[in-house]
Amino acid sequence: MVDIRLASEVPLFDIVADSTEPKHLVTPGSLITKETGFMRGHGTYMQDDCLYASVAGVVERVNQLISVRPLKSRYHGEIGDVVIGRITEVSQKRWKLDTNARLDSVLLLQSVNLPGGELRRRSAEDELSMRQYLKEGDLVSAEVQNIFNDGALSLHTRSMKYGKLSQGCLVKVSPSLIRRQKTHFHNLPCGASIIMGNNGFVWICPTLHEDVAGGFVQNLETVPHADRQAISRLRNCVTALAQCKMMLYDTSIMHAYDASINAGFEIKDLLLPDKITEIALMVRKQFEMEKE
Amino acid sequence: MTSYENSTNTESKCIISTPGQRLCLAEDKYIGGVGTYTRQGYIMSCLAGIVKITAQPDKRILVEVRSGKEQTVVPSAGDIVTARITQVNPRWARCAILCVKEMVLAEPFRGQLRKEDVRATEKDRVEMYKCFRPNDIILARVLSLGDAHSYVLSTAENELGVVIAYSEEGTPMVPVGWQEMQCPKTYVKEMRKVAKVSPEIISNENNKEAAN
Amino acid sequence: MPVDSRRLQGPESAFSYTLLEKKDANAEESILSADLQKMLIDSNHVRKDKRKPTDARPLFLRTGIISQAKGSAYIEQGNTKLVCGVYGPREVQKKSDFRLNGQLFCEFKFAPFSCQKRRSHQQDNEELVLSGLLREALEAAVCLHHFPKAQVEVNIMVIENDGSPLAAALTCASLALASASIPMYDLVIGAAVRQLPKLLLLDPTKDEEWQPKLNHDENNSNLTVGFMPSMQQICAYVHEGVSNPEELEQMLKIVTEYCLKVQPVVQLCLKETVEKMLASEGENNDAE
Amino acid sequence: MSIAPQLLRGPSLMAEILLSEAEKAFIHHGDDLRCDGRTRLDYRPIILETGLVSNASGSSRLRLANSDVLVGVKVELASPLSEKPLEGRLEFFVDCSANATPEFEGRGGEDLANEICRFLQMSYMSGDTINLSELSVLAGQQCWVLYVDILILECGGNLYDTVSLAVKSALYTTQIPSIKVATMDGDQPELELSEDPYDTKRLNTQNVPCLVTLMKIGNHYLVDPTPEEECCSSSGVVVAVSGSKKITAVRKIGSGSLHPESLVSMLKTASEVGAVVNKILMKKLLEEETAGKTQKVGFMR
Repeated sequence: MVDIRLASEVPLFDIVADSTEPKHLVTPGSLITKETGFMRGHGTYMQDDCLYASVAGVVERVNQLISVRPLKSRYHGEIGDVVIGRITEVSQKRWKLDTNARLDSVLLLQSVNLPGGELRRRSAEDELSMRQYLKEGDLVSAEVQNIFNDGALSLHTRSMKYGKLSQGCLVKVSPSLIRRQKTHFHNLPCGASIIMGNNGFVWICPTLHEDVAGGFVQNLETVPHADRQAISRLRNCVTALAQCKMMLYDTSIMHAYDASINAGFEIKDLLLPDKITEIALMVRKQFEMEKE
Repeated sequence: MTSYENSTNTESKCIISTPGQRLCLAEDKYIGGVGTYTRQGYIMSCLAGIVKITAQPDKRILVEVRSGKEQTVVPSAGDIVTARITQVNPRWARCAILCVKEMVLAEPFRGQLRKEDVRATEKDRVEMYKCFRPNDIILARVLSLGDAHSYVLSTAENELGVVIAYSEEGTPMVPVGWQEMQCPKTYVKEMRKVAKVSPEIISNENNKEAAN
Repeated sequence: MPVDSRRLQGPESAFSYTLLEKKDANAEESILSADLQKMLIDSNHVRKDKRKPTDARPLFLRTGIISQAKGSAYIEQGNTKLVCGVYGPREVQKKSDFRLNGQLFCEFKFAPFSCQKRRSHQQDNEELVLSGLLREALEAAVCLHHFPKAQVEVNIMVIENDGSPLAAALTCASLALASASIPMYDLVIGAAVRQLPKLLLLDPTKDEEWQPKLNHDENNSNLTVGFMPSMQQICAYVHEGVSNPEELEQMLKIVTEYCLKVQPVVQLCLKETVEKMLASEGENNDAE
Repeated sequence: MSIAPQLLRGPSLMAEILLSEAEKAFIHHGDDLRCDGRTRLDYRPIILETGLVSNASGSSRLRLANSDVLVGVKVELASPLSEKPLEGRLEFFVDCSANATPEFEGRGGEDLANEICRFLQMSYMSGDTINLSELSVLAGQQCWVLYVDILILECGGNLYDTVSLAVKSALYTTQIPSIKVATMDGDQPELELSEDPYDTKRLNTQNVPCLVTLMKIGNHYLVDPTPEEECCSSSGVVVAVSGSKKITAVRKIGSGSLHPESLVSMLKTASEVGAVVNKILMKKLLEEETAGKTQKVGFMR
């Protein structure tokens, strides 16, 4: 019922993470290069023809473009990313969303498919009844359509797979832990679906069926107990991996899920610090075995 | 009507209810109106006031509770409100909502009238300064609750718009068309989005002015 | 603590002369509960003010005490006297406080002369907490969705405090709200009870109220409840002192039974209010 | 018109978060299986460390999921209150710093801090919890005042419980110096501090109460609510439970209401849970004490 442990008994989470040090770590103000001919990317500044870092992070080079990827940052959107956002404000012709980015993201009324099909003409009534479709607190999955000049993201949900999210559980992790993949929507074999938002918002819900997604309807019926168990276990696996700074994608999550079942852990056990490290170690071992 | 609890003065024609008092079963026959709510299959009173029972055209019975005092009103979507313009700029006008329907508010609520909601046709050609001036009294419809600042209003109907306006000289002007008003003293014409007011509304407005 | 320069502040070292009163202070600090019980009640189970343990003090209610307010009420429960004024619904001024639902704003204030010790003009910690309790209790009863974006203000001023002020405030506030025709799901009736080791005293006076004292050998406590009689729901519950859950159950029962007895009284008062209003309206109409 | 009153209200307890209707429904329907796999009466894991602040007479840091609380107790001499000449006293102060959540910035956290503070005071007041006469040095003239300063480092829900556990741990480790009253010439008493810095006494904290928050969700109630669960609930109770399973203070929280029966059952559950929490906490504190000087973990993690 209650588990109290002393700080000295709690293992360090970072023992699990990959111990190989990244190659080119810099801190703000450190010199990256004196050579000219490079292009200045994010996280850098130019002074006296030398390139310096302006954030702490890893230096990345794409052709002539040098940028520093910060160790910890808010979500830095790219066009085409799948994101999950929460509506924070309904204003004229647009919704504002929290997507863990620096600025509130925007979902324009014209970037959503309103019920009634593509050809439906948007009228003034739609503008006034925006709250009926999406209101404050609602979660949506969406794609980054555009990036405004100030860096704010403009989203769209004009595809059947995007739209309002129904029952389930949201986990927030650092965006850098989400591995970019072909698809971020997974129907997992354990009986639940997971949407890995590039912005670090992970949505776990009962298995999605292709035909129902994309609308504005929320299913408020009780989720069966078995589905709930799968969702809770997945949730705890995701938080466990995230705490140990392990990359998150369908395979790593499923490994963690299977490992936790094989080890005979109850769902709530996965909240305990020692079990978290244990799971993370098991997942790493699994990957190492697969490599060989 | 079957059950009244603690209703002692049935002899004096009117029945007085108090908040939380059970009025009747919430059956198909009865509809709960103003001042009531439904809980556990009963229509309950949420005000202290007189129970009013009216037969509806469809033979159902409407149960309402009317308090002696003026009702507790706040503007809600769809209501016609009377407002005073406080500020005008090219995109919108700010106003203070003074009355909701027939009821005078004790304290004003803030409202906003956007340029595109001023009239129903030729929305693009609206010029705010030619429609409203500060201190004009307008009739408007509440479109939505709006945001934290203000209610969103609209005058995009013939019957809505400026009803009382004063000329630069300070006399109340008379409408001379749906876009103009004229000062009876100086004969100067000023531009307004004039409401087409039917006579009974005018008398109402006058009463209100007198009350204020 | 900010000091209000417009008000006359007493010297900091000033204290109530009542502290100098010769009393068996030392004895009182560590008395056994049996003795305590003897102090509050005689051998025939009669309290100092001639009440039986389960008797409440006489209750007096009146509405329309403040003509400017939307609604108001006055309550007298023995020597505990307080006024409540209700204003609004009015617009919420601060943007940060914006909420789509209606809101309640409650202020609970003791008049400086209301207690044995002089109270400050500024709201002190206790008053802030009482305000919060009052708000949370009334929010459960008021139909907040009837006035979106707006707030209703409920101000309580305690004129004289002779025990159970929160209980009286709850009854008074719900009466004032109802007389202001603010829609409510139900009335709220407040009541308090004092627990002595073997006895429960309903509606305690200041002397009977539980005070944090030392070394009580047995359970002793004070309970204040806000009860919505028709809905059978508790919207305020504050307990101080030591009790077992079983004892708390017993106390709750006594208190809710008392609330059910008070309900018709409050209803009657409201009915009279409405009748009076109707009568005056009739007169106005005749005059026209 | 026919909406249940409970569904219309948001939380008023602490930093508000937004949830969609469906998420709320998901939490509501949890059948003794909460989103993180716990049953209704499970706490999240708690991590505890005492004695981190060298300048304080007693200190502790307690982490319950994302709620992080640091408590320092300072012992000072003062004159007793005129109403209670034979007792020392405890003074609580809660600081909801803006570090915990941006909403606490400015005066934002003040109300919450006030509420917690007042409730702690309430639950410590009765004679059953802590013997304040132990803190008297010289009747009517000098006594010990324990300033209990509570710093909320991070706010992740269930603050009442977290704070109370941290306060109890800090009080457990608090060392009160031995002081002797030497009478000089018969009239002016003089206080003499013991020369040995290890000559200290400790308070008996066996009966010091733990707070148990029970939030009502649907027809059930649960302990240790997450912020999401707090958001779904309109009412609950905070119950102070002493080591001897007795209830020393109760408050209803939230803007909803409770049926008398469910309230009584909540109080009974709270007293059971509180007793277990108290027991485990005391066991752990004793364990840490007997383990002697281990490496302090501190804040470097």
